[in-house]
Amino acid sequence: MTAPGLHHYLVISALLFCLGLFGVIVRRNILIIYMCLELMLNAANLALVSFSRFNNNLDGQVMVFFIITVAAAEVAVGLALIVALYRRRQTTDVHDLTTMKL
Amino acid sequence: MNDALPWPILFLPLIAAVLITLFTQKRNGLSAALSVGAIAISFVISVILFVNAGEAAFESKINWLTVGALNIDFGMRIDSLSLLMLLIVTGVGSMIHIYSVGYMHGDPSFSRFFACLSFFTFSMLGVVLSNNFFEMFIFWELVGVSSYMLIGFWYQKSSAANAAKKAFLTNRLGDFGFLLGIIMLWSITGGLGFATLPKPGTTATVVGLLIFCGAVGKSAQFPLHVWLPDAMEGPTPVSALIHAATMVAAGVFMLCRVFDVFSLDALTVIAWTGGVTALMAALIAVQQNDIKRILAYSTLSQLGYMVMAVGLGGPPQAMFHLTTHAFFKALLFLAAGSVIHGLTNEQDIWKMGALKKKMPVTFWTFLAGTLALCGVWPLSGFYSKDSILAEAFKSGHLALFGLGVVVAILTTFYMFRLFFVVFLGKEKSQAAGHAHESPKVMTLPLVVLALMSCVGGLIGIEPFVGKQFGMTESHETLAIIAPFVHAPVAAFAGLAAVMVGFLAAMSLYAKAQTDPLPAKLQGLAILLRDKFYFDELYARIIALTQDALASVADFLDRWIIGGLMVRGTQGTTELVGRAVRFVQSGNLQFYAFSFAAGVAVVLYLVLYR
Amino acid sequence: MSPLPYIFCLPLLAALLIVVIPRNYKFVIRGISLLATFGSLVAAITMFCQFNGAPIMEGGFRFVQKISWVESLGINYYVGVDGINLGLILMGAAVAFAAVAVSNRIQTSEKEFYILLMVMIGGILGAFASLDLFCFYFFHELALVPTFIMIGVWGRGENKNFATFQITLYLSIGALLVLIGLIALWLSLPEGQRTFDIVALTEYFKDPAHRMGSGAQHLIFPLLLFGFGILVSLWPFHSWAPLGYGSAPTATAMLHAGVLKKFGLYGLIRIALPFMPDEVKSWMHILAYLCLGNILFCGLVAIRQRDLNLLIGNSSVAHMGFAFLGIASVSLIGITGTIMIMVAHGFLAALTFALSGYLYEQTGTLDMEKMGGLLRRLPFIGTVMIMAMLAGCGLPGFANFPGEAMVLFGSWNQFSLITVLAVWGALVIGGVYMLRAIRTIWHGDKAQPEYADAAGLWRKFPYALLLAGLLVFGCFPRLLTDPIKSSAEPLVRMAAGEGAKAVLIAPSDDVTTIRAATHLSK
Amino acid sequence: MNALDYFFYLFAGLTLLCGLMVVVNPFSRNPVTSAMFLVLMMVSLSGLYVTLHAFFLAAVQILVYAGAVMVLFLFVIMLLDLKEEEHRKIKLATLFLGALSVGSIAFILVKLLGNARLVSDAPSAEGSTIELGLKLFRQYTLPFEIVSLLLLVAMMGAILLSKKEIK
Repeated sequence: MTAPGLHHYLVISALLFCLGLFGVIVRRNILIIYMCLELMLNAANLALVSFSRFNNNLDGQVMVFFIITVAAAEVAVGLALIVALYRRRQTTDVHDLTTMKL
Repeated sequence: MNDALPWPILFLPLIAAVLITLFTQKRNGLSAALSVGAIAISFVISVILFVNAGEAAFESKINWLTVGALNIDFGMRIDSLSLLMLLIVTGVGSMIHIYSVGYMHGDPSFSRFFACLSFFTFSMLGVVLSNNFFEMFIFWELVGVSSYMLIGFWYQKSSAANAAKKAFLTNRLGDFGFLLGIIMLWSITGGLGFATLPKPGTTATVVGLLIFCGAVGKSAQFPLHVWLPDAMEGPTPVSALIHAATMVAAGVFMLCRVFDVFSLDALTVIAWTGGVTALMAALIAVQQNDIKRILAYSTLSQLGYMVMAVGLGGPPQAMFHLTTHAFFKALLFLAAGSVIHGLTNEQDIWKMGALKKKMPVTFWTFLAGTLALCGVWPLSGFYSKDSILAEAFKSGHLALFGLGVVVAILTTFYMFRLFFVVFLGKEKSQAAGHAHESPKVMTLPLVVLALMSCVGGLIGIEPFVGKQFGMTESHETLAIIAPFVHAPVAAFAGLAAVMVGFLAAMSLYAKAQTDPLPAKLQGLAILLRDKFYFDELYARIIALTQDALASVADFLDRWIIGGLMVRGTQGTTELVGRAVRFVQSGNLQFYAFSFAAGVAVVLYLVLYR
Repeated sequence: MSPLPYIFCLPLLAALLIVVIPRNYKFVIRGISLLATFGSLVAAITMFCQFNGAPIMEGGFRFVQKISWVESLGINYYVGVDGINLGLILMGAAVAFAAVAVSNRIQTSEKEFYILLMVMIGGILGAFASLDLFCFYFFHELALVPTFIMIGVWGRGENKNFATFQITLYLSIGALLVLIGLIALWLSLPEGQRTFDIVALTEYFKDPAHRMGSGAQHLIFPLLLFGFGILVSLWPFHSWAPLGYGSAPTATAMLHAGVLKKFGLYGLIRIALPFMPDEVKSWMHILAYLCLGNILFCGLVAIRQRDLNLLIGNSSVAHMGFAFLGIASVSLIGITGTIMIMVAHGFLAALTFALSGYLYEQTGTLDMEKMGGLLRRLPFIGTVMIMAMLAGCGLPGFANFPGEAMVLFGSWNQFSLITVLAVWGALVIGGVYMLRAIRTIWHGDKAQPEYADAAGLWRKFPYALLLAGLLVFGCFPRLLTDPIKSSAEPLVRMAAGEGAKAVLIAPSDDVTTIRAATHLSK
Repeated sequence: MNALDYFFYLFAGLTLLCGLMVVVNPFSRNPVTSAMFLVLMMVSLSGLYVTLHAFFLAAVQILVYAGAVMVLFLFVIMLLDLKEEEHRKIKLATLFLGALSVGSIAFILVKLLGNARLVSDAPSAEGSTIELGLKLFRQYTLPFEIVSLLLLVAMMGAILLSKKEIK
């Protein structure tokens, strides 16, 4: 097993990203979909950090830092939406939530 | 002074027609006076012109339309040919105008009749006086329209309306050929006058034949003859004026006017068309029972004679026969009219009989007309028909000569059949019983026309017209016996034909109460009575071509263009709209999937191709 | 002040005036519109009479007025008259007056109707008078839009909506193509000469050095040809015409079929033909075959029609076929014939639609089978309609005949077979459906209830006016052909390109050309 | 291959496994289990950051992500007290199509990134807190302020959205 180079990390992040995407497409519970979104976000973070590590500047890591804060904000608003949605429709199954009008 | 004269001749009837339609619709007397006055003055002026007509033919014209190389004049051309035709049209026309004052008395649209009559006279004079092809075509169509209005005068009668439509459309067919001929002539020679001659060759023959089409349409020659018998739906003076004396003669006049346009083989075609029409019409006339239809078919056959004469290279003979024919045929029609008038609109000859005593004037004038038509020796018909037969014999067309003689026999046969059944024998219905003689205003023209048809052969019409066509031989011998001296064969053949016809008619019809002929030759008689089924044939041809084509076009228009292209585009856009709507289904997973699929495709395209 | 601006400004001013008047003064509204159109008619007649005397400005135009509007783009209000649009404007004014006089039967919301009518009339007359491409197009749109609204709101018949939808779609596409063509034309000019002024353009394109690039020509000409073709119901794009006129109110049908449709032909003659000569040569054969479709196809369809308006609509499309044949022949005689037909057909279509409107109003139906033997009940309308229908099938004495004759004479050398079929279409097919219509409507012995004939001089005047137009130009065609000839000659010479000599004179090649030429020079 | 390298493979494997568990949860349909696996995934990810010498980020990852975000998730799941989802049949079509498209993306990315070679192969950036802080407050001060504003907006949004339902 060779020392982990940049491409190893990138492959891992690609796989993680595809896992997240697969989750979003297949799963039916909106919360799970939301988690998979987080998964995809973290995949992106991993790629950024590995690039900053191998290209020898820290911008990548600052970028990740910002991404994390944005992700946090996003989760907050997202979950609030899901709660409101659940309170109105009493379901979290994606197939029931097909009309824009609540 | 001379060249200003023809203009009033032409425009007086038009002014009369316009005045009647616009102002004097209500006052019958005034409109009759206007119309008769107009044609009478024209007749007087044409007599003046005839009297001091010098040798030179003169023209006066104004420019009607000139664009690029197309310049069309509107002019008058006076020469012996048009002078003769002027005299016929205005002379016989006046007789008929006077006659119809009596005949149409009491008709609700009396003044409209006279307006149409004057308009017809205007267009007929236009044809006679025009000096170039295009102007002649204009008046050709106007004559067609006026005959349409006159035939369809009693438009309430659906049969009259159909007959009018049929007449006009058949004339239009003829005009189609005529206009094409004019366009071709113009494109070859660049000019439209009668003097412009195309270089001899196949195109010249084609042009000649196309122009002949016009005459075929107007003079009801063989293929386009179906409209003339139906044109009898119009009032009798109309039949007399249009379908005996003037309009149908326009075709023959036109052939004579443009005679040098025709190449030799065009002339043979013309001769044979004339011959075939003459024979066919005479055959049909034998089995007709309506008095006016018999006269109509006899006109057809006489016209065939004239066209044959032109085809044989003899415009003077044709014009001579045309003149004499105008007199006695107008006479016959008017006499028939007075018979119908007397028997209160009865037209079937088998319901008449023994009118000799009740209508003496009509009887004698009718007899004179019949004798003239059959070609009995001293009367005008003999001289004109004989000159045609002599021309045929002299120029070696023996087949046509034989055909002419056969037609002469048939003519005498059906005319005397008519004469015996109508005037002699016993009354065949009570209407015939209390028939009464027509009033003076109707019988006077009969007498005048009877005189003209007796003396017409001797007043030298042929030489008068002949000098324009290079006829030079002078007549030393007395005019009355000239034919026997010059062309004895033709003269005696003619007389023999008359005798044969007369004997056959007398034996069959002198005492006949019903028509014996169908018993003798069943199949042929029915064929003749139904006019060789031309009408049904044409109806089917039209149904086949015109209506079928029209319905195909309508189908195409309605479905292909209307449906396919318009509704098609509308339909496809709607379809596309519905398809796109399906994508916006609101299903989250579907969106995610399409997103992923999109990314996959883009990545593949960008990275691997 | 030359009479020209009065002709199209009066109706527009009337439209503005009517806006102010309250709705229930029906009589005042109608009075104003009658007055305005009568004024423009008088102005048109005076202009027609003074035409020969008037001073000739550059480009052979008279009564010229030029006020610059948008310098940067080269757009200016530029109006003028020459032989070609003289007859059209006179006919337009006459038809407009007759249309207003005839539309006294509109009961619902007259105010809007008359405003739209006035705008339409102003637009039509302005379009024919303007010598600036931009105004030319602007006035045409000004006239086109009210047509759609009028057919949509005041139309009649059961498929009115479909007809409105179709006519709007077709004409907007046509107008769009023309717009693209015009802009492409404007862009194809070199930087310095960019202008919308037609006179300057003709001057510019006159000398061969400025010949437009074949690439540009290759693109612009089809656009203009098919754009104008759609506006004038060229054969494959004609299905909007009969349907649209069938369900249009009388006034709109008269104005559109009679006058607005001629805009396309006028545009072709004025703009498309002279500016792109080499394109003309390659497209004219196609146009000839298409107009053959017009004449024969629509003629045959007309034979099968039962509805009177559809019959008239189809026959007017057939007449347009002749106009196109004249253009396709690209000869002086052909094009003069086309312009003559445009004027004659204007009077004819207006007259026939006015009469069919009257018939519809009296009998309540346009189905010819239900009518019959009407001549007894409606003698005046009957005689005028019979004369109009006979004029329709090309009877001499009416203006259509000289027009069609010139087109046939002009197009014989180019397309002899097509001319033969065109003559067949004109004389026989035209005769058949017109006479069949006369036979079923007027003659015959069907009992008909009591209908009120057009009594009184005032009621008869519009019909008499249009019939007079037909008869005057029918008997004295030189009134029209001389002005047309003198101003069409330069355009045809440009359109015909190199072979100007032979084409212009039109008869066949050999000796006749020289002899004919001497005719011309004499 | 020194000891650190083994840690990479360990953490990478762990991350992928937990990620898979979040998505395809064989144990139970209850979202809580997926949330738990997500937390595990976060932790293993921060381990990966450590192998990349991004120590500050590793800490932040655990603190913010695993700590705050996942807690929020669990909080919401508990709030909605989701019962076991009734077992709806898995629509094979979506499963297959999803797998197909994601598989093709994964295949392309892995094939591509697999042979991505860096020019200079010397990994050298040290992600200690000091450098990161210096960079953050020197070069990226403006984005830093904007992010704080973003958080404020997020908070207000969340409050407004989850207020009692206004009829």
